[in-house]
Parts: sequence; C-alpha cells; structure tokens
Amino acid sequence: MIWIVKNLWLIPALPLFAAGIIAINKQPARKLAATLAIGSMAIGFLLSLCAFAATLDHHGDGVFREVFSFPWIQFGGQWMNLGWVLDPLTAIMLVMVTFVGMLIFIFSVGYMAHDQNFMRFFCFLALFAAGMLGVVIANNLFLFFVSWEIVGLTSYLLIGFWYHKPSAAAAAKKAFITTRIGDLGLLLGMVWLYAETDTLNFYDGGKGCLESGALTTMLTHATIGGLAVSTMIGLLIFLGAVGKSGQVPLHVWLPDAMEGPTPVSALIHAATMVAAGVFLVARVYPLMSIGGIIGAHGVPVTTSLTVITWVGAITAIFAASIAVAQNDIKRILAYSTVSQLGYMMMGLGVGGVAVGMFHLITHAFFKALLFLGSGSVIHGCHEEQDVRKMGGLKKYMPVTFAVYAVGMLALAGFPLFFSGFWSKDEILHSAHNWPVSHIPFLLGCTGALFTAFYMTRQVALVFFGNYRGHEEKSASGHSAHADSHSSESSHDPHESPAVMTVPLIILAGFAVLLGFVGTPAWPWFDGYLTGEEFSFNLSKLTEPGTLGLMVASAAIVFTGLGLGWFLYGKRQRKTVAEKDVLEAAQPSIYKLLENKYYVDEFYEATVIRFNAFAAWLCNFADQWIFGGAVLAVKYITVGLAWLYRLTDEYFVNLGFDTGCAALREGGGGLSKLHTGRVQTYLRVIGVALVALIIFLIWGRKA
Amino acid sequence: MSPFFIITGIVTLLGAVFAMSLRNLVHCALAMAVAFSGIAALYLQLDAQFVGFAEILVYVGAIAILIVFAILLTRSGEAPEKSVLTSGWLAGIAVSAVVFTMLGWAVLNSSAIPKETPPAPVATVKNVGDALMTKFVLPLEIIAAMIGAVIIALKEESKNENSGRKS
Amino acid sequence: MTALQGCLLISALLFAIGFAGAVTRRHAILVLIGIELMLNAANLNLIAFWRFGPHPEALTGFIFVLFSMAMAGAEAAVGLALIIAIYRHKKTSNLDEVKELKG
Amino acid sequence: MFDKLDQIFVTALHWLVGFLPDAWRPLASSLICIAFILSVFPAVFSVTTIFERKGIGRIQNRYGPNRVGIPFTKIRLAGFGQFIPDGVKMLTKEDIVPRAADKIVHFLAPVVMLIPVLLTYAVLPFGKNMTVTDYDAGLLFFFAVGGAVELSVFMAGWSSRNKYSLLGAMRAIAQMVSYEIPLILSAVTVVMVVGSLNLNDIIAHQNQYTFGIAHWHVFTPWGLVGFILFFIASLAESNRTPFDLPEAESEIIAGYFTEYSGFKFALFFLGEYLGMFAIIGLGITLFLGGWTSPVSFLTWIPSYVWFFTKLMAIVFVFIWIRATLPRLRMDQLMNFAWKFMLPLALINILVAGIWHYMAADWQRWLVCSAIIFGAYVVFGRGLMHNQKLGKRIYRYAE
Repeated sequence: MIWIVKNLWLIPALPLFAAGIIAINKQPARKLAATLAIGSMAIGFLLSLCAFAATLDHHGDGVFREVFSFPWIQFGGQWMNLGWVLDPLTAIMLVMVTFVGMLIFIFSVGYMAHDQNFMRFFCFLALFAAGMLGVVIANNLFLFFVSWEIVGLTSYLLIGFWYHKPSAAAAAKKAFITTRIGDLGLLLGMVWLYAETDTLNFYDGGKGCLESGALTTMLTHATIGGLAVSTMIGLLIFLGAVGKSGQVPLHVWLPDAMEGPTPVSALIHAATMVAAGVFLVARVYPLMSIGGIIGAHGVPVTTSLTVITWVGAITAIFAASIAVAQNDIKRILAYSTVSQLGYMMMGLGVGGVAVGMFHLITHAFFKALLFLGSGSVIHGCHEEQDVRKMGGLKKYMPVTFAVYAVGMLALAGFPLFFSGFWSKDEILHSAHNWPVSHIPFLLGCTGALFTAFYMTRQVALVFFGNYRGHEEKSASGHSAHADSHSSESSHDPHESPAVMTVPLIILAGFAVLLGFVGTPAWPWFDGYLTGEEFSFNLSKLTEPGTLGLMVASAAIVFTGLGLGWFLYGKRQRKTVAEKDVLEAAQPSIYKLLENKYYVDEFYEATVIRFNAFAAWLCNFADQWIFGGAVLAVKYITVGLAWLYRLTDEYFVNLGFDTGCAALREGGGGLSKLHTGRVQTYLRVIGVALVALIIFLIWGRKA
Repeated sequence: MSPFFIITGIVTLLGAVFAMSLRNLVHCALAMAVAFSGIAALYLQLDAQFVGFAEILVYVGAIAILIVFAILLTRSGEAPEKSVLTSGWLAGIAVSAVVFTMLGWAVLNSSAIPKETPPAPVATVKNVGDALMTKFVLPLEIIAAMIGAVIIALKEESKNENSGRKS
Repeated sequence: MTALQGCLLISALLFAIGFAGAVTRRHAILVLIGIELMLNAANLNLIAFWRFGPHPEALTGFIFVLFSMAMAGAEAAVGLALIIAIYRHKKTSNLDEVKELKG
Repeated sequence: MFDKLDQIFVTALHWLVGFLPDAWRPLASSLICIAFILSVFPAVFSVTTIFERKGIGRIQNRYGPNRVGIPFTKIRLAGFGQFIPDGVKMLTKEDIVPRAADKIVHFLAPVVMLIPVLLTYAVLPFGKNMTVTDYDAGLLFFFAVGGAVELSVFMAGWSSRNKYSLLGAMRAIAQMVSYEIPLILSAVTVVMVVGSLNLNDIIAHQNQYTFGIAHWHVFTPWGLVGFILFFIASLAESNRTPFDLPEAESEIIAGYFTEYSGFKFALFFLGEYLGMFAIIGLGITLFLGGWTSPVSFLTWIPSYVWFFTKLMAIVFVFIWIRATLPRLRMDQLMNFAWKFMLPLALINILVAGIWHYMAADWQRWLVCSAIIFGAYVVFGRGLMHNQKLGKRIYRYAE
C-alpha cells in the first residue's frame, strides 16, 4: 500500500477545503480566493502526477490496482465500507481533471475580474473540482453517487451563476432536472446492484461488485425480459450517464447551459462533468461487458454495449447536424461537445475502455481550448456572442486566432499532427470492425464530415471577412456587465490579457502532442489502460486495414474543410441580417436544424403538458373528492349529534318523567287500600282465597 | 258416614257458630272450647289418636284458658254495648259465604277424591316418635326454636307492661 | 258423599264460620278465636287427607298437624299479648278504633 | 288359685258380657267398667273423707268424728258412718244460685269439673289387664283430659260474679298451670326410660325382680326425684294442703266454689277428691310399679289389692301432710314451682338420659345421684338466699 493510495483522499479534500474557506470568508478577498483555488488544484495536480508515476512503474502482470477502504456506517448487521481505488483509469482522469481545471481557474481569474461575485464563483468552482475528483477516485458506487450529486449541484449553481438573468435561472433548473432524471436511473441501478451483490465496492479484494464472483451471480440471475440482471443494472447505470453526458433523449439541457460564464462552460460542459458520464461507463465496463461473445479484435459484444453504441452513434449524427445551423458561438461548440460525447460512447461500445477514454482525454484538451478561445473572443467583443455580428477578428486577436485554429483542426481531426485525428480514427476503426452492424461506422463518418464543416464555418464567420460588430452596437448590449466594459474607448475588439492567453497556448500544445500517445504505431495509452504488452512498431501503420481507414477518414476531413471554406470562406458575409448560405439553399431543412428538431417544443408539448394536467388533477381531487369527504363527515356528525339531542330530549327524558308520574299515581291509589282496619285486610284475603280456588279448579279443568 | 261422626260434626259446627255469634265473650270462649273438643273427637274417629289427645291438651287445655285470661285482662267479660259487629260486616259474611260455596262445590264434584276408604293407618306413638326424630327432625327443632323466640319476646312484653303501668 | 267429603265439608264450613266471625266481629279477641277456628279447620282437612290419602304410613299430614298445633299455641300467646298491650295502651280493644299507627 | 283370684273381676266382666250379642259387646263391657269405676271410687272417696277427718283429728290430738253409728242402736262405728249423713246433708241442702251469677255457666261448672276427672280413670290400670281402655298414648290422654279441669275452675269462679271467687279461681288456675309443667316433665322422665306412653308397658317395665326387689322406678335416683316432684305437683294439682290457697277458709272463704252449695258443692268436693285419686293412681303406675308387688315372694297377692293399698298409703300421706304443713303464700308457691321444681325436673330429664345410655353398673348410680344432689343443693340455695330465715321466734298474742 503505497503512501499515495492512502493519501489519495487529499486530492478532492483540498479543493473542498478551499471552497469551505472561501465560502466562510465575509469580505470579498479576491486574491485570497483565487490563490486558494488555484493552489489547491496545483497541489492536487502534483499528487496526481505522483499517483500516475506509481501506476507507471508497476511491473506486475495485469492492471495496477490498489484499494483503500474504511468502514463508514453500519446498518443492520453489515458495515458499509467506503474507499478509493488507484488504477490507470483513475490516474489518467486525475491528471487530466486537475491540469485542465488549474488552467481554467487561471483563465477565469482574468475572465471574471470585473464581476462582483468573484468569491462566490471561485467557491463553486472549487466545490465542483472536489466533486469531480471525488467521482474519479471513488471505489464505492455510493461515494461515487454522492460526488456525482455534488457535481450536479455545482453545475446547477454555476449555470445559474447570473441568476438575475431569467434565462440563466431557467437553464440551470432545466439542467438540474434533466440530469436528475438520469440520476434516478443510476440510483435504481445502484440499489439493485446492492440488492444483488450485497456490496457497492467496485474492487474489494475479490468480493467487489465488479469482480468475477459478483459478476457471475448477476449474470446467472435472469429478469423478466430474459435479460441478465447485469445487463439491466448496466443499462440503468448507463441511463445516469445519458443524463449527465447529455446523450440524445436528455441532451436538451447542455446547449441551454451556455447561459453560465464561459470558463464554466469550458470546465463543466466540455472537459470534466460531461466526461463523468463516459468515465462512469468506463468504470463499470466489466459489468457491461460480462458474458459477451468476444468479437474479432477481442472486444466483447453484449446487449448493453450494443445499446450504448447505438445511443452514441445517434447522438453524434443528431448533434452534429444541429450544430451546422447555429449562430451563437458557444451553442455551436455545445452541440459539437454533445456530438463528440456520442462518439466517446460509441467508442466505448465498440472499442472498449481504452478507445473511449483516449478520445475523452484528447477531446477534453481541445474542447477546453475552443471554449476558452470563444471566451476570450466574447471578452474581446465586449460580451458579443452572435457570430453574425463578428468577423475579421484575425486582425484584432492574432494569438487567440492562432490557438483557436489549432483547436479547430484538432477537433475536425486534421490528419497526422492533431490528436483529434488519432482518437477519432481509433473509434472509426473499432466501429468498422464491430461485428453487429456497419451503420454506426457510417454514422460516425458522416458525423466527422459535419464536424469538419461546421468548425470551418465558425472559424470563417468569426475570424475571416470584415468586422460586423459596429452596425448594431446600439441595438444589442443586453449583457448586464456591458456598462462597466464601455470604458474601452475604441469599440474595436481587443486581444485578451496574458493571464487568459497563456493557458490557451499550453492547451494548444497538449491538443497537438497528446495524439501521438495512442497512435496504432505506438499504442502506449491502450497498453497502459489494459495492461497488455505493446511495442513501438511503425509497420502497424501500413497494415492494410488501418492504412485504408486512415486515408478514408483523412479524405472525409478534407472534403468537410473544403466544403466549409467554399461556402463561408470565399464569399464573406457582408451584413448581420444577411441570410445564411445554407438557409438560402435549403430554408426548410435549415429552419428545422436551427430549431434543434423542435425537441424542446416536443418535450414542452408532452412532458410539461402531462405534468400540468397531473397537477391540475391532483388539485381537483384534493379539493373536491377528499375535501368533499371531510365535509360529508362533518355534516354527518353534526346531524347525528342533533339526532341524539332530539331522542334524548323527547324520548328518554320525557319517557322517564311520564313513567315516574304514572308510578307516583299508582302508588297513591294503592296506598288508599291500607285503611289500617284489620278486617278489611282479612276480607281482601278472603277474596284472594276465592280467586285462588277458582283459578286452581278452573286450571285443573283446563 | 257413621251416626257418631254426624253427631260430632253437628256438635263442632254448633259450637263454632255459637263461638262466633254469642254476645258475651266468655260464652264465646266456652263455645269455642266445645267446638275444639268436637274437633278432637273427629280426630279420634279419623284414627289420629295422638293428634286428638294433643288437640285437647293444647287447645282445650291451654288456649281456651289463655283466651279466657285475655278476656278478663281486657275487662270485656260483661255484655258489650249495643252492636257487636264491625261496620263492614255484611261484606264479610258475603265473602265467607262465597268462600264456603266455592270450597263446597270444589269438594263435592272434584274428581280427585278417592271413593274407597283405605284401611286405618297405624299411628302409634312409637312410629310418630320415630318419624319426628328421623324424617321431621328439622321442623321439630325449628318449632322448638320458634317457641323459644316467642317466650323471649313475651318476656320483653311483660317488661313493657310493668313499665306501662309505672308511666 | 264419602267420609272424606264429609270431613272436608265440615272443615270448609268451620273455615267459613271462623272467617265470618273474624271478619264481622268487632272485638279483637273474637277475631283471634275466629283465626283459631280457621286453623283448626285446616288441621282437620290435613288429618282427613292423611287418613284417606294414598300413603298414611308416611305420617306427613299427621306430624304436620302436630307442628301446626305447636305454632297455633305460640301464635295465640303472641296474639293475646298484643291485644292486651293494645288494650293497655288504647283502653279499647275495638278493632274499628284501633286504626292509626300513631301513638 | 291366686291367679284366678287376681283375674276375678276380668272373668266376671267377660262372663257378664258373654250374654249379649257380639255387636253390643264392646258397648256393654265399657258400660260395665264405667259402672265399676262409678261405684268403687266414690266409695273410696267417702272412706277417705272419714280417714281424713279422723286422721287430722288424731294428729291434732283430738278424736275425729265418732258419733255416727247405726241409727237407733248404740253402735257408733267409730265415726266411719259419718260419710252417710254428710252425703245426705249435701243432697238435701238448698242449692243457692246468686242472682247476678251466669246461670248456665254456674250450672255447667261442676259438670265440666267431673267429666274430665272421670275420663282420666279410663286409662289407669287398676290391676293386671284391668284397664278400661288401653290407649297407646295413655299418659298423653291422662294429661290432656286432666288439663280440662282448669276450665271448669274458671267457669265456677267467673260465673258466680263474686270478687273472691273470681280471685280464687284465678289463683287456682295459676297454681294448676304452673305445677302442671313439673308434673308432665317428671312423667316425661319415665316415658324416656320406658320408651312408651302406654301405662301397661310402663308397669311391665317395672315388673321384674332382682334379688327379690322389684324394679320400681322409685328405686332409681332419677325415679326417686321424679316421684318426689310428681308427688308435690300432684298435691298442688289437687289443691291440697300446702297449696290449698284457693279454697283456704281463712283467706277467701271457699275460693272458687264459695257460691256453691248443696249438690253442686258436693260434686265439686267429689271432683276434687276423684282428681286426687287419679293423680295418685298415675303416680303409682309411673313410679311405684302400679299393681306389681314390691317383693318377689309376695306376688301371689292379687294385683288390684296392691294398687288400692298403695293408693290408700299415699292418701294417708296426703292427709298427714294436710295436717302438718302450713299453707304457702302465693308468691312462695309460684317461686317454688318456677325456680325449683321446673329446673330440677329438667335436670332429672338429663339424668334419665344419662341413665339410659350408661352401662348398668355402680358408676351409673354414682354419676346420676351426684348430678341430682348437686342440682338440689344449687337450686335449694337459690331459693333460700333471699329468704332471710332467722331462728324461729314464737309470738304469742299478749
């Protein structure tokens, strides 16, 4: 048990501790808050590097895995043990989250400089980091779920940071509720898992729920539909991932989440939080893949994995098509993130953990880079977000342009030099070899084409052509902090300060370098994660299968880039109100895409209306049926009471009184009989005797 | 219905009538004594020897004397004032008449009366004594207790009398 | 008219006479005599039924009369004592005047 | 030979009755017996009157009547003819009836006196199987009929409308009633031991001899006490000397028969004596063995002889007592009855009970006599302690 495993809990604890101090602090100490937050992330990053190093020099067979658990609460006879695990998957995520987080913290110091709620912002950011890191290291599904909820909470707080904007508040609520629906699935999965395996620890020395013993029992248990219990639990947990990573049915909250400040979008909705869903599927991959028939490339195929693949593929193509028709710079990137998440899910489904995770890591860097880039563009254009009002920023922001171009090429998947190409190629390669069906592969290719196209459209609209911001300066200006910003004399966009551009440059560097880690020639990343032996071998590149695929994907990328440059680069857009080229060509399809396939309206129509109706029904029932019952009881009791009084009054009392009076008269009458004269008594006795004799004789006769 | 039986019957009835109708109380008492001895004779004829003698001893011997004493003590030996009967005497006689007709009618035509006269039962003093001491010992003791109670009551009675006179 | 019926008739008549006397006569002692007569009529009845009844050897009627006589003796004694006491108190033994419980 | 002598009267009776047809036999025999009683006992009565007057005379140191003899002859039969002139005198005296008297009751009184007394003789056994009617409850019959005498005394006293006679009658009744109880109770002791009310059974019980002496009841402790009580009670019943207050000449003239004279007086006189003879007869049968002889070797003497000798012996004692004992006051008389006689009689019953159940040996005698002696001393002391009997002092008229 190396020291780092024992102290792994320090990594999430430090930001949590920082968030605590910032929250308690009354006066706005901006410098203290910033240093605390960034400091905690830096130390966390160092510790993550140590953990990464520990996993690296492991030279046993199989995957390095160290577990540390401690008894937390006792219910019934059993003790619930919480704890954390250190294995390559955790190490990589730790390094990625802490490094990207640190850079984004540094960037946001500059970005939020003018905001009064600086303290609150950094407190939430630190809290978010703690939650995310907790998710990464958790060895217990319960601890995982707790941190997962903290992450959900902080995303709600950060999206709704500028809560005085109604749209921000609504977006925050929307995000929170949709993720919550997903979390419900996760919760049910967790409970069922606990019911099945009596433990929520992933790896617990053989007894954990992801280890072979528990997995086989779950496999054997069959549920109603004939599906194995493990698949059902897998799908329920995947539902949580769908909610958090914004897959097709529950993706509606991600684009609206752009209401929050750009570093938030960058950190949460690009790099980390949305990746948590993918990380969750990767973490419980053994559960998903158990019992599957091993495909051609040693990748198991099970029902849950096929479901994941299909959902991933559909989300990819769906989000990519919408991104093409968006005009808000951040919304384009948001849809691009949804599409890339779909790719990751498909990668996990077809290629296994390594493929999915490699794309996740590379995407985290270049998507963070793009978001921060858009952040500095917005910052430069005085909070302007609509691409139609920008243009020609190449001249004003040369550094941002350069960095942004690198990010765009990585995302589009420019061959050989950029990481995006290698990770996407891995996914397409696995999808191609997927035995179940070829459609996901085709969807993946078209998705890649769309990605290249909308990225070039965006870069062209933003950085090339002439600046269209002057025309409607007076009209727009809806952003709240615009007044403090107007102090800039010339209304031209300006370059962002160094504190913002330095992290951009670093990120750009990584966006390029990371690709080489997972090339087919030197699959270090794959070996690291799965523990298999690998060697540097250039000839792998030229193998017929991989080479053909690489050439095909490169061709796709070039066509997408050319198409985009042809439509938007050569004929620059002149005015803001000018109709978009595609809109002119195909207005109906463009309208459909622009309105996001009317999914929101659809939900509005069904779920919201149903909810409203249910509410109305409950109200009606409460008021009339139950209320009515109470009223009825009231009237019945009142009636009964009245009845009792009546009977008591007239029957009981009256009857009793008349009875007493009759008795008294009777008594009086009888008393007259007692004259006191003995002879009268004797006479009466005589008469009685006669009567008796008659009775006896007459009786005898009868 | 032997002649002797009829004679004694008539004697007792006459005695009873005179006991009830004579004006002078002492005569009534004596008539009563005659009636009682007549009844004793009837008992003897019904072969109830012991009861007959007991009747004479108790009624003629003791109660007659007692009643005579009472008459003397209440100074009503002499002929009383004008009317001897109480106010509602007519009703009384009517009721007694009705009672007699009822009893008579019942006796005469009731079916339960056995026709033949069974043999004379042997009621010697020995088996009367045995019966008293075995079957009827409880009533015997109760009667003895009763008489004791009466004596105790009378004793107080006499005390009152003394006090009566003194006050 | 069997002997039994004869006896019963005599006792009935005795009873009636006793009752008439007890009810009509004014003097208290005479009422007592009437009652004694009625008692004797009853005894006569008892002995008659004992003599002519089904089980004379059981001696029930016989002994019943003995007890009744003992009772009659006690009763006469108490009755006369009462009458004497009333006479001492009220100076009259005329039943019509002895009506109130007062005094 | 002696048996024939003994049964002479019985055989005579049967002989006489033999002449009549069966239907009439019982009636005839009873009539003959009645005749026998009516003749014998008045005779005995007349003789006793003379014995009495001569006896008392002798005791008072004077001759009794000795003048009456056979008329026109000098033989003066030593006074034994006196009863004839007395009788004639009684019959010829004028019968005075007071005006205020209640005629009927006055007339009926002596009759009602005689009837019960004569009836009592029906039950007495004069000799061996010489009882007129042998009732199973003979003793009860005797007391029942004896009880009726008081009624006549009352009639006599009340009917003569005379304060003295009424007072005398009341006293007589009180005395007779209070002494009747010890009388009956002492008789009860005999009944308890013998176990039967029939007088012949009682005599049969006494008719055994041990060492020549008869088993008379008087020779047993309870028997002795019983006889003495019986004797005293009978004295009182027949209003004889110590208890003759009712007709005490010096007190209230002749008691309840003051207003009687002539033949009614004679009847009263006869009734009194016959009552006495009946009571003595009963005493003899109960305690002195009736007609049995005291000693075994004298049984040849006829049974009736024994009966009458005992009778005359006790009559003589009565006369003796009349001559010697002074008269008792009314309260002394009543106290003696209720405070001494009655308790002693009850104790005697208890002793008879013990006697009956203890084994026949000397312990029985010792226990019974001890109890009786103790009772006598206690009751005696009870009576004595309030009489402050001092030494006799003689007071002569100065």
